[in-house]
Amino acid sequence: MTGTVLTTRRVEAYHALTVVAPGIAERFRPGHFVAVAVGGPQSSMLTRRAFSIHDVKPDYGGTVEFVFTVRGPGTAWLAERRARDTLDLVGPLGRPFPLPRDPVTCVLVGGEYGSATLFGLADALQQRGCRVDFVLGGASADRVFGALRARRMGETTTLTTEDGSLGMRGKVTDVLPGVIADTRADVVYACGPMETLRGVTAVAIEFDIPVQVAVEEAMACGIGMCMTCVLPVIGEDGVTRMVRACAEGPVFRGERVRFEDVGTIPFDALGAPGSPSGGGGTRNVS
Amino acid sequence: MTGTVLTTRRVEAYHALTVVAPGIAERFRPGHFVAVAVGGPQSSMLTRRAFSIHDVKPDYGGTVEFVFTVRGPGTAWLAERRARDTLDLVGPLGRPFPLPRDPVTCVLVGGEYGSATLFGLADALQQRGCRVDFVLGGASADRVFGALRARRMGETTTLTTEDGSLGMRGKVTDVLPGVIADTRADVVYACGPMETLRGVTAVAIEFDIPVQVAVEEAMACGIGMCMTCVLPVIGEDGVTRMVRACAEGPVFRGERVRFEDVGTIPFDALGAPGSPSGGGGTRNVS
Amino acid sequence: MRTYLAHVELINPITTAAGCAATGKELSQFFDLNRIGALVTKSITMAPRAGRPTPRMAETPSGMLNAIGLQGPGIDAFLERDLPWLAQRSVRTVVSIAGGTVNEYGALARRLTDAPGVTGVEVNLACPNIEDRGRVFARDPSASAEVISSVRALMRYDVPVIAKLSPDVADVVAVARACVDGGADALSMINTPLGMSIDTETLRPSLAAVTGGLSGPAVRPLAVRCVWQVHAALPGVPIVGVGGVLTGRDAFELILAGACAVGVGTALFHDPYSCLRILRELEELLQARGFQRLADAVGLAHRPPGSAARHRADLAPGPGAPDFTVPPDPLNMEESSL
Amino acid sequence: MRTYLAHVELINPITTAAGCAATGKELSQFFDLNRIGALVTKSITMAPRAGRPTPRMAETPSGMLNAIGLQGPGIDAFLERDLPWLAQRSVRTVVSIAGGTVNEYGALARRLTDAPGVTGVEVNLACPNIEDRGRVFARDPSASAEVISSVRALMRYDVPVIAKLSPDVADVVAVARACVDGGADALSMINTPLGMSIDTETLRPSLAAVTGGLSGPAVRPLAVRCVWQVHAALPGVPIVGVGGVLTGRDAFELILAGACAVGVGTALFHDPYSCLRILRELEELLQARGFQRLADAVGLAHRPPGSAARHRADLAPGPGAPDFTVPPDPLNMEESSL
Ligand SMILES: Cc1cc2nc3c(=O)[nH]c(=O)nc-3n(C[C@H](O)[C@H](O)[C@H](O)COP(=O)(O)OP(=O)(O)OC[C@H]3O[C@@H](n4cnc5c(N)ncnc54)[C@H](O)[C@@H]3O)c2cc1C
Ligand SMILES: Cc1cc2nc3c(=O)[nH]c(=O)nc-3n(C[C@H](O)[C@H](O)[C@H](O)COP(=O)(O)OP(=O)(O)OC[C@H]3O[C@@H](n4cnc5c(N)ncnc54)[C@H](O)[C@@H]3O)c2cc1C
Ligand SMILES: Cc1cc2nc3c(=O)[nH]c(=O)nc-3n(C[C@H](O)[C@H](O)[C@H](O)COP(=O)(O)O)c2cc1C
Ligand SMILES: Cc1cc2nc3c(=O)[nH]c(=O)nc-3n(C[C@H](O)[C@H](O)[C@H](O)COP(=O)(O)O)c2cc1C
Ligand code: FES
Ligand code: FES
Repeated sequence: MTGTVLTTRRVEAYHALTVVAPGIAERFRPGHFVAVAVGGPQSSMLTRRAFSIHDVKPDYGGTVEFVFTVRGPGTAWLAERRARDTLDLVGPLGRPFPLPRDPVTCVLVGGEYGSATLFGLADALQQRGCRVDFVLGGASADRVFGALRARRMGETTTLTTEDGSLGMRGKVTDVLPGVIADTRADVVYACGPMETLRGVTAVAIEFDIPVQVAVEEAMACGIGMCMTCVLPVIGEDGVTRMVRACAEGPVFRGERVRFEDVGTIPFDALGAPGSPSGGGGTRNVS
Repeated sequence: MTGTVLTTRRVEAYHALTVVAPGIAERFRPGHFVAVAVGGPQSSMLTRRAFSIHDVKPDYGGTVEFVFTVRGPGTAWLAERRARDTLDLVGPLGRPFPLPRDPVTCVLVGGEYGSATLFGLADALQQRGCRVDFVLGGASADRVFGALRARRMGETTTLTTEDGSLGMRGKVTDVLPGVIADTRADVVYACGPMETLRGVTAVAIEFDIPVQVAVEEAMACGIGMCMTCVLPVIGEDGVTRMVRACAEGPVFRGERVRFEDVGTIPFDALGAPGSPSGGGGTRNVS
Repeated sequence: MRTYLAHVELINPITTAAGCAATGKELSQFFDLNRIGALVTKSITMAPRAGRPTPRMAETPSGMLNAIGLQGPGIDAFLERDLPWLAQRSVRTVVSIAGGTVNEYGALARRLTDAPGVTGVEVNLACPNIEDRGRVFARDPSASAEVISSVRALMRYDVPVIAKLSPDVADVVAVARACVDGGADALSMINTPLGMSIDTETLRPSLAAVTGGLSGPAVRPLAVRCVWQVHAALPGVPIVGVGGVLTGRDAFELILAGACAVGVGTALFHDPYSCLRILRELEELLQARGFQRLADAVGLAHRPPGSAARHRADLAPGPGAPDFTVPPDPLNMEESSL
Repeated sequence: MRTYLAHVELINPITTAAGCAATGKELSQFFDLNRIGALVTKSITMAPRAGRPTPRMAETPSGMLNAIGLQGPGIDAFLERDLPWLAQRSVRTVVSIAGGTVNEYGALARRLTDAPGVTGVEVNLACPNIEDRGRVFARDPSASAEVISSVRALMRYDVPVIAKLSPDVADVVAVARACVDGGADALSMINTPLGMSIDTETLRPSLAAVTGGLSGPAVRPLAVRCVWQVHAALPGVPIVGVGGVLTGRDAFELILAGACAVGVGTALFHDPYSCLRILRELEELLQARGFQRLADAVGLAHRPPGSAARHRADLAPGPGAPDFTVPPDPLNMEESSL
C-alpha cells in the first residue's frame, strides 16, 4: 500500500501526483478511486482522502496518477509531496463505469477536476468502437481540467467556463442538450460537483438516454465500512435506500440518485424514521 | 520563531541540525536550550522538544546548532529534516551556566549528548583565562560526543566508555576524582544523564569544590508555565522546593539538587502533603 | 496468543469494534476474518434503519466524529443474510445489539439465542431510553443493569453477554458494577464520548445530527483510564479494551491496563489491514518483553510500583536511599483507591 | 472586540486557561498581558502545595495528560507577591481557586474579596471533596452548587464568580444549572477529562499520579459539545469556552457554540504567543464574515438551519424541492432538545 511518488506536476489550478503502485494499476478500471493517507506517521489527520484515478501507466510495474485541488489541510499536505516521497494508498476502490456492449455514441461530461476520471473511460469506450464527445467545464479557464487531451481524443469537445475565460460562458448543462442533439448521443457519463451531476441527469432524462454519474460524498474509509458516505438511491425494486457512495458507487445511474434529497433521509427510504418499514429511534449516541 | 535549516549532519550516533535563528543566537549564553516544535502543521505531537544549544555562529545573521539522539517520534521526525526545511524554535531558554569571576581551573564533564553544551561554556571560560579540562563519556565510542573538539580545546581530555571501545572502560565518575586531583580543579561543570550528574556531584562534594550541573527533566513548555519539569532543590534558606528545571534551571548547583529524591515529593519539601507548611490534598483531578 | 472472553476462547485478543467493520464482507476482501479473535458486528436493531442524514462524519484532531444513527438492515435481514455468511465461514462473531427500550434489547436477545454462529452478544448501551425521556442507558447504572439482565436471561447460557460502556459518566465503575451485577459476563469499553464540531465556513454544526461520537487516538487516554479503573475495582471481570488503538503498542497499553481483548475501530478506516498488523506488533512487543502468555500481561501495570524496575533508572531512588517518597495524599481518592 | 463576562467588560474574548500561565510573569516576557481579555491564574489553594511527583506529563495524540497536583505557593504568598505584581500592571486578573471542602473555597473567597486587582473569581470544581469520600465536586450538581453559593456569598458583589465545569459527567447541563442556581455569574468549560496512559517500556502508568487531566485539541470536540449543550439550555449565561484552542478558527468554533470568551491553555505551551495570534486570527475570521460585533457571533450556530445558506450548496435542497427532510427522530433527545 506504500508507493513512491514518481512525479509531481501542476496542471493549471490543479496538482497531479504519479505514484508507483503496481497492485492498483493492474486492477484499474475507469471510475475507480484511491484513498490516500495524509500527514505522515504522526499525523493528526486520521481519515483517508479519496481521489479518482486519472491515469495508469505500465512504468515501474504500474503507476497511478490522480489530480487534485487544495481544499483543506490534507490536500495542502499532498500538494507539498515531492518525487521520491512515499505515499500510502488503498485502491482501486469503488464500482467503475459500466461500459456499453455496443459501439454507441457517448457524451462525457466533466466539471472541474471531475474531468480527470473521464480519459481512462474515453479510452476504454473508444477501444470498443464507441464515439466519444467531451463537454468539460469549470469556474474559469484554469479550472477546466484536460481540455487539450479531450480535444485530441474526442470527436468533438465543448468547453464552458462560468466567467467566459474559455469556451462558452456558462455551465456544462447549458451546452449539453445541444451536444446530445448534435451527436445523437446514446449515453451520457458525468463526473463533477453534485450540482452538475443533478443538472446532467435532468438533461439526460429529458433526452431519455441513460446517464452514469460518479458522485462525490465525504468519506472516512472508502471501503464500505464506516457508513458515512451514503446518499438516497432508488433500487431496482423501486425502494429508496441509503447506499454507500464508496462501495455501491461512486458510479450510479443518474436517474436512480435522488439528488434533491442528498443530505436528508427521504421519508420513504427503507428504515427512515417515519417509514412503515420501522426504523425506531434507537441510536448510538455516545 | 521560524528558522530555516541550514545544514544537517550525523556525528557518530547523533544528529545535528543548524538552524538560522538570529534572535536566539544573539542572546545565547552557554547552558541555554531551545524548545523545538515537531511534526509539522497538522502534527499530533503538541509539546515541544528541548535541546541544549551546542553552538552559535554569526552566519546569516546568526545560527544555532543542536545535537540529538533519536528517542521517540519527535526526534525521529527531526532526524528527517533536510537543509531548507523550516523549523519552529523558541529560545534561548533557561538559566545558563554561571561563570567564575577569576581565572580558575574548571573540569567539564559530559555524558552522552550532554557534552554538546560544554564547548560554548569552555569557550567562555577560556576567554576569562580559565583552564579547562574535559571528561567525556558514553556507553560506547560512537556515543561520546565531541572528543576531537575537546582534545583541541581542553588542557587535558579524558574519555570513558562503558564498553571500553574508547578511552578508559567505565564511567566519567570513575576517572573524575583523578582528573580533579591532577588538575587541582576549582570547579566542576557537568551535563548528562541524571545518574551521571548525581555521581559527579558526589565527587565534587568529596573534593569540596563547587559543581554546576545542567539537568534534564521531561518538559512540556520549557518556559516555566506548565510545572511539569520540577525537581526538589534546596534553597538558600535551607528549604526544599519543587523548582522548575526550565525556568530556575536547567543549571543548578549540584549540592542543592536532591538527586535521590528526584521523582518524589520529599516529605520536608515546602507544601508537601505531610509537611507542616500545609499542602492539603486539594487537587485538580479532571 | 489465546485469550478468554468469559469462558469463550479466542485465538487471539484482536477484535473489530462494533460498527466499524460493517457486515464483515467488506473487510474479508483484505484478510481472512478467521485470523482475528472475533468480528464484532455493527449494532443490530429490530427494525431496518436508514440512519441519520449526511454529513455523518467530521474529522477532528487525531480523531473523528460520527453520527451514523445505527443504519442497518434490522434483525431479520441480519439473521437471514449477514450472520449465515459469517457462520458459513466459521468467523467467530460477536453480535452487537441496540434498542430503545429494555424490551427491545430482550427481543433481540430472543431472536439471537437460537441463531447458529453467535460467539457472544455485545450490548450497546449508548442508546437513548425511550421510556426515560431519551436518557442514555449507559449513563445510568440501574437502566444499564436492567438491559443486561433482560438480555442475559433470554440469551443461551453459553453465549457470553458483554456490556459496552460509555465514558460520559461521572463514575464508570458504578455502571460497570451494575452491569456485572445484572449478569454481564464481560465488559467492553469505551464507546465514543459525545462530541461536536462546527464548520466555521457554514457557521453550522459539521454533522447533520449536530452531536456525534468521538473516536480515534484522541480518546485513547479515556479508554485506558476507564479500563484501568474498572479492572482495579473488578479484577475478575474480562474487559474488551476499545478506543483509539492504532498500533500494537496501543493494544498493549490497554492490556496492561486490564483488557484481555482489544477492539479496533477507527483504525480500520485508515488501514483495512490494521487488525493483523496490530496483532503482529502486539506479538512482537510481548515476545520482546519475555511474556509467554497474554494473560501474564493483562492488568500488569496495576502491580505495585517497584515490583519492576523503572525504565529511567536515573530517576529511581538508589537501593540505600532514605525513603523520602511522597506519603499517600489522603484526598487523592481517584488514585489511592486503585 | 469587546466582550462581557457578566457585567465585567473585557477588551477582547481571549483569556489564558487556569494553570497554564503560571503567575503571569513568565508569559509577560513574550507579550504585554494587557493585550488579552484576562489572565486566569493557576488555581490558588489555602496552603502552599508541592504538587505531585514527576513524571507529571505525558504526551498523547493531539493532547497531553497532566497531573501537576495544583503546585503553588498558597493564598498568602499569592496575595503578597503574585497578585500585586499583576495589579500594578493593571492586568485584568481572574483568580482561580481550589479547595477540598466547601469551607476552604469560602475561606479563599473571603481572602480575595478585599484584594485589589481581582477582575473575577473562577472556581475550579474539579477537586476531590474531602467530606464526601473524595468525590469530585464537579461531578455532583449539588456539591458544585454549594461551593458556588458559598463563594458567591463571601465575594464582593461586583466581582463575577465563574464556575469551571468538567466534562466527566453524564449531564453537564445539570451541573451548569445547579451552579447558576447557586449564584454563578458565568460558567467556564471544560476542565480536563480524566485520562491515563501507560508506558509500554516500563509497563507502568506514565504519570506518577497514575491518572491525569487530558487537554489539547484532542478534547476540543468535548468542549464544543459542552458549550453547545449548556448554551442551548441556559442561553443567558455567559460561557468561557476552554479546551483545545490552538487557532482563531478553534476560538471561533467555541464562540459559535455559545462562548463569549475563550481560554487558551495547552496551546500556550506550544506557542507562548498563541493568545495574540489566536486573537488576530479570530478578528480576521470575524471580519471576513462581516461580523461587526463579537456578540453577533456568540451562539450563532444554534440558529435554525436554513437561516443561512449551507456551504456546500450542492447538498442543500433546491428552492422548489419537495420537503423530504428527515422528520425529528423522537428518540434522539440529545439533539432534539436543543
Ligand atoms: C470518490 C471521490 C473521488 C474524488 N476525487 C477527487 C479528485 O479526483 N480530485 C480532487 O481534488 N478531489 C477529489 N475528491 C474530493 C477529495 O476527497 C476532497 O477534496 C479531500 O478529501 C479534501 O481533503 P482536505 O484534507 O483537503 O479537506 P478537509 O475538509 O480538511 O477534509 C476533512 C475530511 O473530510 C473529507 N472530505 C472533505 N471534503 C470531501 C469531499 N468533497 N469528498 C470526500 N471527502 C471529503 C476528507 O476525506 C476528510 O476526511 C473525491 C472525493 C470522492 C469521494
Ligand atoms: C534542558 C534539556 C536539554 C536537552 N538537551 C538535549 C540534547 O541536547 N540532545 C538530546 O538528544 N536530547 C536533549 N534533551 C532530551 C530531549 O528533550 C528528549 O530526548 C526529547 O524531548 C524526546 O522527544 P521524542 O519525541 O523523541 O520522545 P518522546 O518520548 O516521544 O517524547 C514525549 C514527550 O516527553 C518529553 N520528553 C521525553 N523524554 C524527555 C527528556 N529526556 N527530556 C525532556 N523531555 C522529554 C518530550 O518533550 C515530549 O513532550 C534535553 C532535555 C532537556 C530538558
Ligand atoms: C463510524 C462508527 C460507527 C460505530 N458504530 C457503533 C455501533 O454500531 N455500536 C457500538 O457499540 N459502537 C459503535 N461505534 C463505537 C466503536 O465501536 C468504538 O467503541 C469507538 O469508535 C472507539 O474505538 P476506536 O477509537 O477504535 O474507533 C462506532 C464508531 C464509529 C467510528
Ligand atoms: C498543565 C495544566 C495545568 C492546569 N491547571 C489547572 C488549574 O490549576 N485549574 C484549573 O481549573 N484548570 C487547570 N487546567 C485545565 C485548563 O485550565 C483547561 O481547562 C484545560 O487544559 C483545557 O484547555 P486546553 O486544551 O486549552 O489546555 C490545567 C491544564 C493543564 C494542561
Ligand atoms: S466511506 Fe466508509 S462506507 Fe463509504
Ligand atoms: S517545562 Fe513547563 S514549567 Fe518547565
